[in-house]
Amino acid sequence: MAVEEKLSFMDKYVVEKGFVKPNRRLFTIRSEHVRQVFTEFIEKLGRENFYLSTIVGTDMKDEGRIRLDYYVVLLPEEETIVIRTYLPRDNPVVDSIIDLLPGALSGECETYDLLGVVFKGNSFLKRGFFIPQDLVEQDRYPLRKDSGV
Amino acid sequence: MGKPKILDLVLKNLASKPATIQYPKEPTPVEPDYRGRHYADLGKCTGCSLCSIECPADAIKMTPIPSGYDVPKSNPRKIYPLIDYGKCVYCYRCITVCPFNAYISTNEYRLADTTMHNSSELSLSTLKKGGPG
Amino acid sequence: MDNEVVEGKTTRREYKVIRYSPWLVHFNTGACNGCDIEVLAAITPLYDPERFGVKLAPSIRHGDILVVTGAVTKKAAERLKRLYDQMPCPKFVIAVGACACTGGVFSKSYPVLAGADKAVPVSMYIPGCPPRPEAILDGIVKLLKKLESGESGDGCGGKA
Amino acid sequence: MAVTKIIEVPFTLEIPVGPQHPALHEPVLLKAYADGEEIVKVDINTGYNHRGIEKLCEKNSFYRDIFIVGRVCGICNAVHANAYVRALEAILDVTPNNRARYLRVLAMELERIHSHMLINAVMAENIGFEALFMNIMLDREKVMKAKEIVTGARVMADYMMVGGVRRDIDDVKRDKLRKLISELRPRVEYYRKVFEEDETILKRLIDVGRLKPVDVTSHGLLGPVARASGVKIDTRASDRYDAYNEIPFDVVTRNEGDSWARMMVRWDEVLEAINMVEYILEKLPSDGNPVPDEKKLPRKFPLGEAYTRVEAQRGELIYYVMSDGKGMNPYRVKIRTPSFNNIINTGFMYIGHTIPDLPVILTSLDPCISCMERVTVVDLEKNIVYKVSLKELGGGKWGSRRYSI
Repeated sequence: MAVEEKLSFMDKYVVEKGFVKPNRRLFTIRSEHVRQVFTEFIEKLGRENFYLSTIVGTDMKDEGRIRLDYYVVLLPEEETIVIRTYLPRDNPVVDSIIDLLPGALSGECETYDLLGVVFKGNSFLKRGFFIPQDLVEQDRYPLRKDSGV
Repeated sequence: MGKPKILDLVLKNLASKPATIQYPKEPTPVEPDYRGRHYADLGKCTGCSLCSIECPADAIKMTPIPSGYDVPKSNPRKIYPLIDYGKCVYCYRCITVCPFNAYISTNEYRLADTTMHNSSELSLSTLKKGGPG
Repeated sequence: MDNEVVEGKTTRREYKVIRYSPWLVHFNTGACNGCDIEVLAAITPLYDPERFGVKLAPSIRHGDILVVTGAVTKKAAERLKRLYDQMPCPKFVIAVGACACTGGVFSKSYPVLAGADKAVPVSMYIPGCPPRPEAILDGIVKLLKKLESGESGDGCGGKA
Repeated sequence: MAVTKIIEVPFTLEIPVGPQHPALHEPVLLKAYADGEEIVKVDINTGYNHRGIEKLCEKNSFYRDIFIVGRVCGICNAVHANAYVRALEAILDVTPNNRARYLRVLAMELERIHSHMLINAVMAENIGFEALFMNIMLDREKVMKAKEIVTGARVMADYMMVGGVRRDIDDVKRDKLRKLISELRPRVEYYRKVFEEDETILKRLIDVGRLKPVDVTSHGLLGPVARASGVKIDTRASDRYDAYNEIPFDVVTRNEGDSWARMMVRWDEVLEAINMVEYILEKLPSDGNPVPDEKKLPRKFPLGEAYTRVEAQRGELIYYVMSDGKGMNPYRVKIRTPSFNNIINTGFMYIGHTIPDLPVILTSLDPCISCMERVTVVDLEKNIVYKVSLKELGGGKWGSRRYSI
């Protein structure tokens, strides 16, 4: 079954469509829909037919917001799609999908520690796992453009 | 518990010639184009400092040529790339990006020492010791 | 073991202790494990360091030479100092690879201390990224020769 | 006075498999909480290896990053450089010629052979099989010599460049390579037979760290770890990048899902890689010079972002490069390495096994800590009610309290 029909359930959430080079489908959704999208992924496609591969957080300093991309690979044809959300830059909060997909743990903990995006519901977030202690005390996030690191 | 599979290999090794290269006595076979120590040939170098910009490890600093060497006219600013062998990662980016192909590369890899060296005496050896600079 | 350490010079007595069996302890302080697999390859039969008595020590308490690889990250620096203090007295440090010598490519990164000499006194530097297994052996052999002639760096940090 | 009550106090022993450990060649701290021999919980504590590479890539130019990115991991550096360079080529819309794409696959497959042989040797060393470790490492030197011939350095193959590769191979080198690879094949087949039939290996590896397919996808595990549990994912087969659409190869999968299956998948992949290298050496196209002129490559990059996937030795490696079109530095470089998922999300696999199994499971996941470098995780332990409540005390909410014997 072609990928479009498979992802037809996403259309009610999608704000904008597009592509990331080379030819990865991009769906932009609002940040409060993240949990519903992934629960529908599990219901419609089933746990063995997709896996969450990466969470990329980017600090868009000029637009004053943080961009969060979830890269999901659909399994039988192994095609990568991108689910993109935007969060306000001053307090970026999104609800975690750790209980739905344990695989998201590594991406969320890293994005929290390096960029400061708080994932509500993820109890394993801890500052300074790998950042040296002096950066933690100064409460600076290295991947932010104004962190002056 | 059957015969351990690896027993025949161990016995074969026991009988055969040792596989060790007697390193300090015999030199080990190194490829002629192995990326080893390299230094700037100041005859061709024009001091354009493109290599020190492109070096990923910032190991190349453009230092003035000391007096006492006659510098070719093609090097007006009288500076040459000084490679700090402790910082260099031997990626040969400087050699491929140098517009005048002014680098001499060897496959010398025995650089261990109690202090870190740089390429000053090697590079300056490519210049003739002429009148005052 | 009273060894006459005269202003930090290791005398022959101290060298005798580890001349025939310098045991290595390998610690990776944030390396890309390129140097680690070369240290591992240097221990295999092809280069066979056991001719010089060089062997991986099972624990730090038996180690004589601490082989440090990697650009020392701040978090690993405390462990490096603790390891250096745990080593028995005639101890030496070999910095293997550009990262351990001066931080190499990562010298400007925020969590990196850029170089093992910022955390522990280093006796021998082996440049290269990564140095060949022969270069690592060459470094160990040169250190042993320096010990024999007695003008290597002090092996005890001034205290007996 | 009769004894009325006996309080049985089983401590959970906290065993730090520390940053410095003969079995681990990289700094990771595994705090294992064990009740007797059985592991109750494992803290995987990293951060010793974090070198802040993503921030460093933003501070350096696009071309300097090719060499920084190659030094993320020494064992899989040609693969990192390849994914990054292909991301730059996607942004610039540059495609290398056929010969360069074949040579790139040659460098990556040689690296896959030496990486898989290394992890099988380290597994043999961890279960105490020194003779096998020494012999595998001895034969691995042939691949290192082959890699030195192709790329000029044994480990750090700075071989990828935007628009092609940095060295060409002539016929003299090609014959040397062919001779080395033909010597290597019988040795690999012999070691594969040893791993298949040796009693000690089978006893230590079978049924250790069993993984079900649904665990693999829900935890996002990749590469040989996933393929050993029957999940058929291989970026070479799906993305068909570089010359993988022309070179015949098949994806190796097994269904047992335990540590032994993972090691056998790696041996089969080495044999696949040897076939591919021989195919490349025969059918290397000669359409022009694969080496681009590094003096004329464009300095400024247009606005754009690219997300490239490559099949590293441990699984799917992802590079996301974004350039804002203004400066000479990338705006954002995201590196997600396979070990990042394979190690951090597998805290649950150690539960129920004994302490000696800990290094076996960790090595079967092929840990590349310098790739992983990221985050601490405490695993989701199943609340198995067992003997006295102290057990949950040790494993559960009071887990961080340290018990000294």
